[in-house]
Amino acid sequence: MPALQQKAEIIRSEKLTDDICRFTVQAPDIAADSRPGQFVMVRAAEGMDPLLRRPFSIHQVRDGGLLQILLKVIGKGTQALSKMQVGQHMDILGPLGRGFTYNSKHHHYLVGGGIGIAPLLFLAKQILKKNEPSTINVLLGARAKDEICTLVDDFAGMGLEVKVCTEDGSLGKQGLVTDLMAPLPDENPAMVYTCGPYPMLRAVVGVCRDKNWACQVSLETIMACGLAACLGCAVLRADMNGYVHVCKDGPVFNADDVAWL
Amino acid sequence: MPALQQKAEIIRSEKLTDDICRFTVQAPDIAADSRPGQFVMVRAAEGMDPLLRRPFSIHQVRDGGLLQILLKVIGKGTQALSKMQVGQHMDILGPLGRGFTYNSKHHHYLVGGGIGIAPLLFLAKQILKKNEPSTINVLLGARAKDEICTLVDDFAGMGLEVKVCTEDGSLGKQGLVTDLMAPLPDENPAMVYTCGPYPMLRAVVGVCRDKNWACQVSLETIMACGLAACLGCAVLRADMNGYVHVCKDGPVFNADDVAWL
Amino acid sequence: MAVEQPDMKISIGSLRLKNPVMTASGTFGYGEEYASLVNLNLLGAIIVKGISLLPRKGNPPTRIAETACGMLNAIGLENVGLERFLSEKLPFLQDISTPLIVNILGDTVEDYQQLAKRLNEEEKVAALEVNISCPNVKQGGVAFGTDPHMAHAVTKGVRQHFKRPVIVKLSPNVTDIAEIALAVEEAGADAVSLINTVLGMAIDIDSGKPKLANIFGGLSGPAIKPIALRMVWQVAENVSIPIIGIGGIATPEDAIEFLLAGASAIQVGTTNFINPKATEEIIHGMGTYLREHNIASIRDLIGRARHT
Amino acid sequence: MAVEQPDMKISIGSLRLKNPVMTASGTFGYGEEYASLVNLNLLGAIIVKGISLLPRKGNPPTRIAETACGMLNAIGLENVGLERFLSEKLPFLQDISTPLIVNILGDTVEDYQQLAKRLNEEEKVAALEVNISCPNVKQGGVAFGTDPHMAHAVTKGVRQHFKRPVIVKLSPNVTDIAEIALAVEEAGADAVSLINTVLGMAIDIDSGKPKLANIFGGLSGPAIKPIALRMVWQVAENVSIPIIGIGGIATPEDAIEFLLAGASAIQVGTTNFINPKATEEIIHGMGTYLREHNIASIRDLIGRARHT
Ligand SMILES: Cc1cc2nc3c(=O)[nH]c(=O)nc-3n(C[C@H](O)[C@H](O)[C@H](O)COP(=O)(O)OP(=O)(O)OC[C@H]3O[C@@H](n4cnc5c(N)ncnc54)[C@H](O)[C@@H]3O)c2cc1C
Ligand SMILES: Cc1cc2nc3c(=O)[nH]c(=O)nc-3n(C[C@H](O)[C@H](O)[C@H](O)COP(=O)(O)OP(=O)(O)OC[C@H]3O[C@@H](n4cnc5c(N)ncnc54)[C@H](O)[C@@H]3O)c2cc1C
Ligand SMILES: Cc1cc2nc3c(=O)[nH]c(=O)nc-3n(C[C@H](O)[C@H](O)[C@H](O)COP(=O)(O)O)c2cc1C
Ligand SMILES: Cc1cc2nc3c(=O)[nH]c(=O)nc-3n(C[C@H](O)[C@H](O)[C@H](O)COP(=O)(O)O)c2cc1C
Ligand code: FES
Ligand code: FES
Repeated sequence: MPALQQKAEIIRSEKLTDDICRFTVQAPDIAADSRPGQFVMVRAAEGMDPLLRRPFSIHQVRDGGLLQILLKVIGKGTQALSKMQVGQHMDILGPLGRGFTYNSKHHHYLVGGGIGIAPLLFLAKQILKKNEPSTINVLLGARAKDEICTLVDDFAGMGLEVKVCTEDGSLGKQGLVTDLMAPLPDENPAMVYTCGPYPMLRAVVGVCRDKNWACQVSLETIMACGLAACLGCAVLRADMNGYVHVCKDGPVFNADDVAWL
Repeated sequence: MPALQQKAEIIRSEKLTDDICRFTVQAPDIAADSRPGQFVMVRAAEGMDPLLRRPFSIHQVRDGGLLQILLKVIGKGTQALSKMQVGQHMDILGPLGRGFTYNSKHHHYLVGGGIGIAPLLFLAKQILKKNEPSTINVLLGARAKDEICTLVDDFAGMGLEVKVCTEDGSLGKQGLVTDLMAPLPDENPAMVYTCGPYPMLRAVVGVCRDKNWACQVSLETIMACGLAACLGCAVLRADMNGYVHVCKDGPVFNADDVAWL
Repeated sequence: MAVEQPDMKISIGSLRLKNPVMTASGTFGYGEEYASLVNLNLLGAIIVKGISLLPRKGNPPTRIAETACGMLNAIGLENVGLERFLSEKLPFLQDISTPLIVNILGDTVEDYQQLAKRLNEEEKVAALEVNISCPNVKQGGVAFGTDPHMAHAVTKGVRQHFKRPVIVKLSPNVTDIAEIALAVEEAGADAVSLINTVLGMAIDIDSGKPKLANIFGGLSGPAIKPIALRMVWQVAENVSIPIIGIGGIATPEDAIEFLLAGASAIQVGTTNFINPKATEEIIHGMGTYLREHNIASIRDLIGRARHT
Repeated sequence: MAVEQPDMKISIGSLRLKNPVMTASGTFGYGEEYASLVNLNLLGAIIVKGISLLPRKGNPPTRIAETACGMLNAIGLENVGLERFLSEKLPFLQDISTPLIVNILGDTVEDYQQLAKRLNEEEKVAALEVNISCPNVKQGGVAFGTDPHMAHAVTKGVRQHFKRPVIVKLSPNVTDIAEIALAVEEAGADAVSLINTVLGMAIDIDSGKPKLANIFGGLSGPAIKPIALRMVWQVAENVSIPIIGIGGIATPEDAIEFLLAGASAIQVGTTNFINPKATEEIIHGMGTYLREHNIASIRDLIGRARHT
């Protein structure tokens, strides 16, 4: 899966909330090679400010060479991107990194928080190609209802069981996504696939260790190149002796391979 | 006429040619104080690249607090501005500088070249408030027809006599605007008001000296502030001993006050 | 207990300012140019265009060029000279309540001394900012600001003749800015301000010639902010007099970065050209930050990033 | 008579390159990373990430921060070390026709010498680029590149053990870069490359701490182009060996500016991250410029702005 650069036309732009939007772009070459958990680097503006590309998970791949990203406005780069219109072209580099690995031996727990839910939809779809919906549980957490209701529908539409919690209680249980994990039966062998804010990931990894579940985490760092060239995306290894690089060794890691600080 | 800063809504955007457009913005406070030959400084982008505001002549002032600029795409700043849409806001600073001075003693020759025609429409309108159309001659030069045909109509619509030449002969005589000046009768006292590329201005000033006509020129330089603060817009004085500043002492100068190199 | 009205006052030596936001020399004219755009009375201090003993014509055009997130200038220290400054520019500034800081420059230590002596007589001049760093003027060879001994000598000369605070403005075009800062501190400076512009150039590929008639010019604007911030940090590690941070400050966030790095005050330069209201917005935004972070005094920010 | 096929070849000492466009060390990995995006065989030269005798882990994160038209990095010279470079990275590069230049770094003159000695045995290594300027590594105190004597010593050490061209890469964080350039020329360098990154920093105003774990980092990207161009000009005025220009080059126009200022070749750094195809586009665009200006050889551009 060599990385490719493409000026991808925006085919559709959905505004899920005030600050979350979903773009569907025409990027056949990149889409063809993409696997769940991989990401793309997107240029935020034509000028030099902001300078660097921004990383986004591949949210979904659709027939006809379509690729989706789910984008939350954080700062000026995502702000500029969120204003892009259907018909304009996004400068996309990808697919990048190592995605999730999955097989049919496990029960699959997809655990996402906030915008971290983005790569899990693609993952669910791929797992379902060889597995029954009953082998998958989706556990989602968010700050409030509007942040995830569209996504909950998307998972449910695949016939999956989705458990939801929100911090303000506006959808599902009030609480954190780890609260949804605790009461789960100790199905084994199980694989947890998780993506979300760092404190959530750390908590999820803690629960997995308690339950003796294998766990893959998708990590975020600031990135300059996404191509393993700048070495900017370093994360401490589990043995505390040196670093792994999120854009090349990840973004998906076995939870046991990285240090949890 | 103190300078003011205003986020002016774009009310209308006309594409006169591939690379010339006319914007009409709602800027009542700036428009109210504007005089022909003055200019505004416009921010080209929200980010820091390009950084500096760009200077544009006040092309026209219209009832209802409307202000127009005529803009030719040259580089990245004008490129970005040319893409602005009705409903968006232009960050405008003005009115700035010293405009044309005119009175009823003279015969008025308005001599414009290319995008330099921009300030002359406003000037013609103001002169006409106290003078007959017959006291005004408009001489316009351009590379080709499409660059000026709309503007010719605008002048003609005021009942003015307009003589035109183009470098390619596609409208009016083939040649330079000074070719239109040479055969003119030596009406005196006459005042020439001119704006356009530097070589044209120098040639016009030469003809005026021959004919013993007074001449006001509108000069262009690179500008950072437009407010007489940075001292970046220096132009050599006629006595070669020091500099005048285009944004404060100009952009309109008596031709005899600046050096012609 | 929420902070409602954070204390924005800071001191530069004996000079008390209502807030830490100043205008940088050469980017705000003599104040009057911005009077219709900014409420001058709200500013912490106004620093005017550098003044020399005699008027200077400055460099031939082209004097400015735009660069990525920055600009080059080679104004060549054009200014009206001391006497016309006093007779034509000072009267307007007398009526503004904001403290006035005069930026001075000279070819020799004696020039600086004479300027200091005469300006000491003007009560309105609350402090001097000594420009020892301008890279644009070809005369006199090496800039004062690139040599600790020369920097020391100028500072001492001005110190002797000016009784109110003396701020020395440092050049970034040096291997070790802390060394220069130490030299001027030792010579009696009440504060240092930094950075002046970074020496740069640009070439017009159509004409094949440098864009600036002077060939070199001073780089300013957001592009240099990381360099300025690093130098403020380095100087803060080495001197104990107050530091005034300058370089690419465009927003309240930028200003706060400089305070956290060790500056007691900041100056806004190039940004005045792009957003004439920036100084006011920065003062306002810094107040908001203090309230949101429940910090009682802006002085609590100074150097905080170095202590955590 | 129109120029149809302009001559793009240039020389760096005995090294002949098909065009003057190289990739800057640390911004292009070991070449392989960009193989699917750029035709590596089209490049003038490939310069790989800096190699030390032993592997280095580099700095803790956060290692990068974005700034206005630039970025800061404090990678801390993480690299696989000489042996793994030879066994794991070199084989891929052997198959690329483009000359390979290896960037080397060390803590002592002896380190540099050992690297030079071993790399001299590898025919594929067409030249060395000696990094004497990295501002990120805390060890060893002052950087070699800020002192003419130390710069001379390293250059001489490498020169003795490496028979093909030796390029010394200069640090911009000095008062007088021409002085350093002269020192390394005298020590036998075949060329100088400049600039390495400019020391800078950024602060996170929410955490109140420096954004980089290392506090300081190197500023690169379009923001530094005017500084780099000025230094190339200054060095060109003082040395007679070829200069390789580096700093913020993003377009063919940028590259041409550096040649006009006196560079014989250029390197593209940070831009590789933003536009991976930039090197190819720059090669193509330089050719177009020569054709449009009817210039037969790219060598005719070198230093032209200094002679008109
Ligand atoms: C592998 C990966 C996948 C991601 N997937 C998604 C996704 O699917 N949807 C989504 O909305 N966001 C995703 N992110 C986060 C997204 O990249 C950041 O929110 C975005 O870069 C912020 O840019 P900004 O200009 O808006 O913010 P700014 O704060 O202005 O950015 C400043 C700098 O910080 C970097 N930065 C800031 N926050 C982050 C962050 N959390 N991770 C990495 N870099 C950051 C930016 O790249 C930039 O260099 C992902 C990040 C990574 C590393
Ligand atoms: C008083 C005055 C009035 C003007 N009136 C008009 C007008 O009515 N309509 C119009 O289309 N243009 C006008 N111009 C010219 C216009 O300002 C420039 O074309 C524009 O700034 C170019 O910006 P850019 O980013 O597209 O070009 P770039 O080349 O990318 O700009 C680079 C830099 O050069 C400066 N620059 C480039 N060309 C000029 C120029 N000719 N004059 C001043 N600065 C320049 C820019 O400000 C910028 O700093 C006027 C200029 C001045 C000084
Ligand atoms: C056009 C211009 C003129 C300047 N003139 C002076 C001056 O006369 N004296 C001085 O000490 N600094 C002068 N400076 C430097 C600024 O005061 C300031 O130190 C520098 O621009 C960096 O700040 P900035 O990035 O906010 O502009 C000038 C800067 C510019 C852009
Ligand atoms: C992430 C990163 C890593 C770098 N690593 C090295 C290095 O190992 N050795 C070196 O000599 N220069 C290194 N540099 C400096 C670049 O080679 C180049 O000199 C500098 O970035 C300026 O060029 P640019 O503005 O085009 O990026 C590095 C730069 C960056 C951005
Ligand atoms: S982002 Fe550059 S190496 Fe990972
Ligand atoms: S543009 Fe700044 S003084 Fe004229």
